[in-house]
Amino acid sequence: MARYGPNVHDVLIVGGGGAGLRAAIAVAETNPNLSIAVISKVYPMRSHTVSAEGGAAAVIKPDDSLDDHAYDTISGGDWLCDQDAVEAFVKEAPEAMIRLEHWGCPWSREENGSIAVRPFGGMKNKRTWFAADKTGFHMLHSMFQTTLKYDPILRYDEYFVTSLLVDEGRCQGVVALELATGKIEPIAAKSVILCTGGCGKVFPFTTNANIKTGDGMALAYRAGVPLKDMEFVQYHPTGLPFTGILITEAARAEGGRLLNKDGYRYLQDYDLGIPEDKPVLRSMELGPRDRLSQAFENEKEKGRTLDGPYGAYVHLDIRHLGQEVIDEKIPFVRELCRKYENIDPVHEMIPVRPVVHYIMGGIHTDINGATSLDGLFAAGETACVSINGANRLGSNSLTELLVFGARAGSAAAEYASSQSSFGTRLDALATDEKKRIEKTFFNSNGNRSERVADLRKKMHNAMEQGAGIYRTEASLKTSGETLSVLRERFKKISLEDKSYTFNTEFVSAMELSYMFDVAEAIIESALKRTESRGSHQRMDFPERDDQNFLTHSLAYKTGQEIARIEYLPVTITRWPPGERKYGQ
Amino acid sequence: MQKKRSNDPFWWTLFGAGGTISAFFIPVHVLLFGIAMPLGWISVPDYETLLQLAQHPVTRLYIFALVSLSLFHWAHRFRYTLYDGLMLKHLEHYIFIFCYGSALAGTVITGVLIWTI
Amino acid sequence: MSTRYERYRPTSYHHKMSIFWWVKRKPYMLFIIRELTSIFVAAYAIILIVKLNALKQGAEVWEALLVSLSGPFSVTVHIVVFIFVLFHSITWFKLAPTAMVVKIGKKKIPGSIIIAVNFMMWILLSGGIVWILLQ
Amino acid sequence: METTINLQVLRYIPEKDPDPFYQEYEVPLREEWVILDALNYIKDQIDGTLSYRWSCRMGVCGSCGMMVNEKPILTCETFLEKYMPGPIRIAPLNYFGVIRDLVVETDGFMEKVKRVKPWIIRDKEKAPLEGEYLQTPEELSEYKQYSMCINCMLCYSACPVVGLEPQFIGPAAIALAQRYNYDNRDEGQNQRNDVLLTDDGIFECTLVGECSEVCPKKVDPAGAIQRYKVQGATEWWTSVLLPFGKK
Ligand SMILES: Cc1cc2nc3c(=O)[nH]c(=O)nc-3n(C[C@H](O)[C@H](O)[C@H](O)COP(=O)(O)OP(=O)(O)OC[C@H]3O[C@@H](n4cnc5c(N)ncnc54)[C@H](O)[C@@H]3O)c2cc1C
Ligand code: SF4
Ligand code: F3S
Ligand code: FES
Repeated sequence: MARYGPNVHDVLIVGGGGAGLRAAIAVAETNPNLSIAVISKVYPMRSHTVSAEGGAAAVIKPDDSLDDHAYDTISGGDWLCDQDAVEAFVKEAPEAMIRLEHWGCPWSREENGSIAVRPFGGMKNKRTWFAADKTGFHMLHSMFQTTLKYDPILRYDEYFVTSLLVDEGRCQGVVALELATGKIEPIAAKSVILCTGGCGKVFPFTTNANIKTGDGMALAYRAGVPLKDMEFVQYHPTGLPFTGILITEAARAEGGRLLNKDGYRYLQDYDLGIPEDKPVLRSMELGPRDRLSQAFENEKEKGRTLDGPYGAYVHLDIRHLGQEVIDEKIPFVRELCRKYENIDPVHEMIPVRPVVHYIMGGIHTDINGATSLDGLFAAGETACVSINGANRLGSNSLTELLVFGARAGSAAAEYASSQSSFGTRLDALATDEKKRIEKTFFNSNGNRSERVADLRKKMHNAMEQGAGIYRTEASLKTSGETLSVLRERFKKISLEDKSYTFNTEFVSAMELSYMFDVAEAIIESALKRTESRGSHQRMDFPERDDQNFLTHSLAYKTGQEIARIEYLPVTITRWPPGERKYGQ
Repeated sequence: MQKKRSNDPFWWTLFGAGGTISAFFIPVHVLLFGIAMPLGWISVPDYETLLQLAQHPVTRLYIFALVSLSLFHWAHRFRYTLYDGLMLKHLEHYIFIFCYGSALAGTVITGVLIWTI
Repeated sequence: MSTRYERYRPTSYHHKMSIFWWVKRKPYMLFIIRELTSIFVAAYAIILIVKLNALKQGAEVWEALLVSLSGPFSVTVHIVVFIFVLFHSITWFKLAPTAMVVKIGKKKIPGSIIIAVNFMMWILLSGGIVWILLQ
Repeated sequence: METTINLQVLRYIPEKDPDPFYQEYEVPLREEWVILDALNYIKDQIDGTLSYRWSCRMGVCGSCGMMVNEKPILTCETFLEKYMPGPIRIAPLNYFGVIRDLVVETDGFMEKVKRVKPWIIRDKEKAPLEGEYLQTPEELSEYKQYSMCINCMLCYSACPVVGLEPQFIGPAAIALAQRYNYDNRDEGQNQRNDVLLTDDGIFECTLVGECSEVCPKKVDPAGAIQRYKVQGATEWWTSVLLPFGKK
């Protein structure tokens, strides 16, 4: 909107995924007079939300209850969730989902035309809404198409944010690079919402898309905002070897079985219940993701997994479901297996292994998405409002985008309305940033020789070896040291590509620098948490320790190499910590 | 700024009708009258029979529809072939008049012939 | 506060389409041939007009036309026309289901059935014409 | 020695050379590699200056479309082996302006998508608390196929009319319009007709049909357009024959 002239807005949203678009609509609905901008390094419909398959959870059926949803979430999260946030989340989830239905999302239906739901791992009742097995795709496209009808929402497509503009103690916009032209410019706003998604790409083997490099986390972290609970990285138990393509949990929800090399349903050996023919909620294959991935690791130790060119794997068997169910409920699973593994799951078993999937941690926010920096908000996978605790319950994330995207949107709109002016140093800050980029990346003198791909590969190895499903003090320390060495080497980065037009090598280099920050926070937080909880499993501290660690870890960026870790108590309202029981 | 709706639906309807009727009937016509009869594979009906047949109201309607719609089928398709295949979009108006004009002329001639036969 | 410094304003490259674009790929070639069948459809419509005219002029004119139509030139032309209109019919019926969605009850009829029905009708109608003429 | 395959990749770097040229690379031929893996190999190991878009690597984000041996495909789901023994010629998508190497301009396409009003239009909207709109599985199946479009633009690159008539609104956008027209929750068809029954709309399409052939998600835009033509024609005749019946 021309009210301010170009590049000046009321609310600026970084990220055009599910969270970002939902936030944008929320701002437009809160106050239609605000100028809203969405910046995204890819066209919004390319955002990673598009890959989500299985579904989104919200209570809608009469035999379900908000308390059950809250309990499943909290126990799934090994009691590290903030329960006030979870309560708000489960309460607002159904309305958020119905809204999306009104915006045209093609949810799968019951015969009578009402919403159909399916079970998901770790749930007492069926409550996962789905659009076949392309839920994220349909949600993202419905939302993107809906944003097109709001005139106040402007887009900066294929702009890459390189830093936040912080002046007078408030976040007042970003500096961004227009990929097509190489133009680096400030984009000012009275409030900024980071919705930049996760950071799976710090690991080598992940379901995450190429763009999930934790940019927003690093941006906030560099601006002094703490990252919360970064040690909690979720492995999904069923990814395709080599590609890491996800085989959705819905495959197990519909009745898929995990078999080791002897064709044995090994999960029964890991306190996950007894095998039944039909899928049983919160049992066996429908246990939580952390436990299933850990069971795989143990099977591997015992030599009961199969060996392939890309490491150990087990089988996911859905043959008994029959072609009709597969084509109706999980057609994408079949499509992916045929395309990428050249097998037809109607007749063959699917090779799978655990794969890095999601990060529970993220930018520390309150229940409205506000961070500790005035004017800066965050939502979606990049944020941590703490509903996911130590292990996210499958299908809570998509709903989280809606509920907390909307909350952050309204909060940011309100904040923007309360501000009347901009700081005076924004242009100067942007010029500094431009100089920094010029110096770090486009400077050809000196003995620069480090390549992005090399450093990235080394970082991947360090993260996989040091911060995988099972961790020890030694493994984490070694990885931490490798990271320091790599960061040092990064200072000598050299780009072959000196062009200003769509320079993807530069973008990869920036992303790598973001990933170093995120990796550092993960390693440090994991090192300091001397207990095992949810997805964070320490071989040297195998027990959960509520005495000392019923707390969130907060990683702060310091001048030095190593993050400073502080702790914040978990909010408990109605569900005192208990044992996580599955298979009953 | 809203654009005007185009009249193409009208021409397209004629094109479609012509395409269908010609697809069903023209091959057999060509085969019988153009190939089989001249080569003597089958005998040619004599003049009187044919004339009688042609004067039957159903045949009149059939011939009229077949000829006219086939021409409009051509007109529409050929118009776009000239636009796209030969990249003559800049001659749009002439092409338009030439194509549908010819079809219209053919239709009128056929109408007169059929009426007076 | 707009500071749009333009270091370099790149120009995007636009490929010019060749007038022979349709020779590049087989499907395009087939498409152009399909479109050109319309010329042969029209040609036959004109032949029909000529015949009608002859029929109207009387038996003599008609006979004369028949003679000239049985010459090798005319037969060759008709064979060419025949090939093209055949191509027209086949492509036309094959495309029929793209525009039509036919349902029986709640089930969509698959396109292949619609095509098959079209082909059957085609044979029946052609047979009908043959029958009328050979009466 | 590992077997390799030859890739001829179109390069365009406007600052350097006003004309595009083909550059050759030799990459390992691995059974499990798709074309995109080969490009990533080039980018990481041979030539860091090559630019192209990609993200999901699972055929759903729609960013990695390119012309491979003259045919538009998604490079993340097409195996190298298919092109044995090579060479493989890789170029940016046809009929879009090339920004750099394999990266094309997308703005025009995005504008067309917006122009067909791809959102639910209703006279009266229901409040969320009143619950969901009902939609039976059959009603869903009416438009489901058209909702599968990933905006990969392959169909635009396959359609010569798009090349000849840059104004033509194009296959995916029309399929998207149909996706909403056939949704029983929507009442906006008349507004979309205003956009699509014009000169840039559906009647530009001469049913080349390649759009549907190359579509990786079987959206069948050609079918969507044909069905729209039938609707358009019906609409036209009703408005002529029943001039007063139209609202
Ligand atoms: C394969 C897969 C399947 C999944 N399935 C499910 C499921 O079934 N159910 C469920 O609940 N969850 C699922 N998830 C998790 C869920 O999809 C994600 O957590 C969620 O989509 C994240 O959405 P987002 O809006 O936070 O971020 P994203 O959708 O990742 O969007 C991030 C946005 O930020 C932009 N951006 C990032 N960095 C920058 C920068 N520097 N400058 C400018 N823009 C930037 C990007 O362009 C993008 O638009 C799945 C995840 C994966 C990987
Ligand atoms: S219709 Fe098919 S080819 Fe065209 S953009 Fe959509 S998915 Fe791609
Ligand atoms: S290729 Fe083009 S001409 Fe029509 S059928 Fe498809 S849009
Ligand atoms: S990379 Fe997403 S579609 Fe190919």
